[in-house]
Amino acid sequence: MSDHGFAFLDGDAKKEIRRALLKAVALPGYIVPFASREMPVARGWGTGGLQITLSIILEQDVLKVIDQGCDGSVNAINIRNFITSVTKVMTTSKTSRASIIQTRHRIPEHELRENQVLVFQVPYPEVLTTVEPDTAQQKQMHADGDYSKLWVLLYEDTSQYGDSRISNRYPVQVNNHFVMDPSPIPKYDIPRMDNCPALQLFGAGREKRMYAIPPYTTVKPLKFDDREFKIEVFPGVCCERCGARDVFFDEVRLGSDRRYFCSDTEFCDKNMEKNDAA
Amino acid sequence: MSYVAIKGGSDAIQSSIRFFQNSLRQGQVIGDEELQKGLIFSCDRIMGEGALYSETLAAEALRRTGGDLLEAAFYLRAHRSTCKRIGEATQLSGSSMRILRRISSAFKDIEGGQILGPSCDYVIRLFRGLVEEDEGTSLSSGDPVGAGVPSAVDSLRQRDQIVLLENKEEQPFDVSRSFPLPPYPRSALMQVMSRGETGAMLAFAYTSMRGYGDVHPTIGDLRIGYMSVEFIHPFTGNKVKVGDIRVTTCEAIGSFNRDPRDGKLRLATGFGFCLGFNETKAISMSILDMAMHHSGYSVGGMDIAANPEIIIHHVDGIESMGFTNHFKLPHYVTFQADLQVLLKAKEQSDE
Amino acid sequence: MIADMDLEQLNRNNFRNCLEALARPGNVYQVYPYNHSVIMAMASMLLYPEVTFYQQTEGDWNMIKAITGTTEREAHEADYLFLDVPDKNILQDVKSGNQQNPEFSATLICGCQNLKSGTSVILSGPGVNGRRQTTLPAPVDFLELLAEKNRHFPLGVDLYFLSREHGICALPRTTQVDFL
Amino acid sequence: MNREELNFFLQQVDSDALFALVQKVQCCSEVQVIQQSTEQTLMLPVTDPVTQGTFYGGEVLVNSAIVRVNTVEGWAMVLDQHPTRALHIAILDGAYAAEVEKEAIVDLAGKGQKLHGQMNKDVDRQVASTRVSFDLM
Repeated sequence: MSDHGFAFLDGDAKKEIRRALLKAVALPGYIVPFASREMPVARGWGTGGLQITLSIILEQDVLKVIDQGCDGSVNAINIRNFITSVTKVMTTSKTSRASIIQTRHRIPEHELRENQVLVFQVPYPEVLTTVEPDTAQQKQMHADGDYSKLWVLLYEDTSQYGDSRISNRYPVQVNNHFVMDPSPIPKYDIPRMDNCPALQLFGAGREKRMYAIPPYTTVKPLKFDDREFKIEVFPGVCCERCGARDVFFDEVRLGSDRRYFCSDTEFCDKNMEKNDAA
Repeated sequence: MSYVAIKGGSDAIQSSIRFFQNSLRQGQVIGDEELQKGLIFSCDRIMGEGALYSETLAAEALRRTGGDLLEAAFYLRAHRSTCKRIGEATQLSGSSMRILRRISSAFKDIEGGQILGPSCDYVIRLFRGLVEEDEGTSLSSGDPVGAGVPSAVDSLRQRDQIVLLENKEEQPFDVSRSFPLPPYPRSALMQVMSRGETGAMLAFAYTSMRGYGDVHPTIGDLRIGYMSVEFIHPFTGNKVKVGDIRVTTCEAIGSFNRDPRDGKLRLATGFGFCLGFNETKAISMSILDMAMHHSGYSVGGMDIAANPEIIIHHVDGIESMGFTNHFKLPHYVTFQADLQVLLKAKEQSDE
Repeated sequence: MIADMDLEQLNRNNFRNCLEALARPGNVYQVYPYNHSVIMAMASMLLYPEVTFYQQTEGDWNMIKAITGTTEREAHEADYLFLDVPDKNILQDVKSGNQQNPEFSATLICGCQNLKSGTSVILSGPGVNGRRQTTLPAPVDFLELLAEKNRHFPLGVDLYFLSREHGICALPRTTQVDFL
Repeated sequence: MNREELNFFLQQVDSDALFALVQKVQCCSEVQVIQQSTEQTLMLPVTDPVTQGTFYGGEVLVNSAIVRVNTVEGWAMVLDQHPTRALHIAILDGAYAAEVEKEAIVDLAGKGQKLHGQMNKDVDRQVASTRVSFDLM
């Protein structure tokens, strides 16, 4: 074991992250700058999520880490190992048992509950980046509630392609005010952010920003009134392993062969258990 | 007076070189093997940016430069000028690589598998041990990987989901024999980038990832491994294997757009290739390729990385280093002229 | 009850409850005292050299300054204000951020006897599942001024009530307070 | 083993063994150096999957030499800066074609092949151990 303190970060580093977290919760969807510390994993590999998790975690927490919905993915394993090595907390793959879930690109299929915290790893915290790269301009646009450039993008895509071309990181409006980037989750997960009983925290280490969605907060995708928000669907597809339908799937291609499996591996495991019991 | 100045200068130069070499003296005892094997990523950067594959020369360059990678790459570039170019090796292609590492971020499982290979991606960067290592983990055996693994992007290609850009060139351009004029042939840009400086490529690619441009790549297929260099035996006319070289390739997948050929929607891809193991560079190159060869998807934006004029002139480290350092040359004359202009202007404006 | 814990352990436990309180307005969580004081415990958890504070309360503030390295400021400049009671005059003065940087705003930590009695209100907004009836340990005029300060979201102040019984409950600026 | 395989596999054996065999060839036959070992470069054309075209990915340093053994030409091209090795392999290439010490040459190249195979096997085992296994089925 190390001679580093509990949860790696020094006390003042945590206080700085905690300050930003409290502001983020009080300002749903607003991106709060913070002094992001260098972590021993590379920038872009989840250092924002990691800093949040390490700043909120307690000895009694039960941790779940997923990447693309999978507990066993190498990056998830690596991050989980690092967190447990500096905290000795219990880990689980069961969504229902976890008190902190750090995730990359997915929200677990299993419905979240109160007293759970979902920590997202975020590559691009600023929703306006694609339409306005300048930070000062972005701040002004948020202050003015001026999301017209996003609407133009949406309009252009809709008129050319019938729908937005944004496949993930779909812009959402939080609490009818700030528009934010939900992190690269699929559109499938967007409605599941809305009015969620769990606290959702977002960390972008490289960009030195964090933001939050408090529990029971409205989260709506940006869309025209006369258009339906279409999530990914997999018509006729069921998981080859557990038989689930209407969830988000991983596609596996081996040559010309295409197969589908639940992207949320724990959800899949649970279905298997149920199948076995039946 | 001028005689003295020249003599003084030449003595000083000699002494300076001697001083430089003396200060690196301890490095001269480091053997080729230690440098080639132990500092493999330094050697690979040098060979890639020097655009010449020679492990012996890379090691020698490292010793001579005290590990200054750009300066070392410069040695290799310069050495190229002394060698006769005998011809071309037979065509290298990614699928013929004997794979050490191959990953795809696009699909969970792919034909040939996700092979992590030797990688520092999951190293916890701490001097003090943190994560407890599993004791005595023996290497589990698996199916061997070898060569002939198709790119993970090929399955999308087979489904006609990838834009195939028109190949407008009969012969690839060679920027080391003549430099192209705009519009720059694709092969010239690709060659300049595979010789490009890792840091410059990374910085330009990063602008595109971060908002100045709109490339949000998915790594379709990234691999490192060995490729065979083959040549034709002059007396039998048959292919002969000359040796194996280390290379890195990357295929990135971007957003979809209308394919200019038939107006159908397909995904854009970009390609990166470099000598040696250098994933950062190959990924950066694939992103720059995509940014330059597929028109932007964003509204507005200042696409630095999508401008071939910017990329072709600014990623070569040997050139940018040389020019940056040239400012150390005397500029007494031009600066004196600057001062004169300043004085004149002051007379006018400070009245 | 956590006995004999080190300060960082105290801080992280208190922070988590503080975060939960802010995320779920109206819910009461527990704060573990430092030197027998919950206000001191909050100060130890929140303060560090890059932030500033104002206080109008009993306690060993020199000790807090020494262990956190934080600077004391006037009420209108301070990031964190520690008060024995909800004070309307101080609330009037505190900063509520600007449109570009709404986080440049004050956070009030107000002491109270308990969290069970006071003004009856209905809370709604982010963190509240629908509407929630509760009591807040502050007079109506204080809460009216708070509503005024928070009228122009995202500008506003965030507030915690800390009871002598070690309870904490929070009112972020997003919470709508209606009087019964 | 055919003649084209000699060039690569003979690069794998140590230089003393190579030299010993070259001396043997020189004892019983006339060896003439047509082109001394010279440093040259080869362009490396790379297939571009985006266009199916080609671009140059750099150059590789080689040494090659041409000799005549009795009346038959021999040639070799080795990777990197190894002039002597290039000359020696060229002599053995010529000797093989001239049927001089052919058996010993094949034998030595076979040793090189074995060494190379062993090295590859070690690497392949390590590579295979890093395959991510998905519990999908």
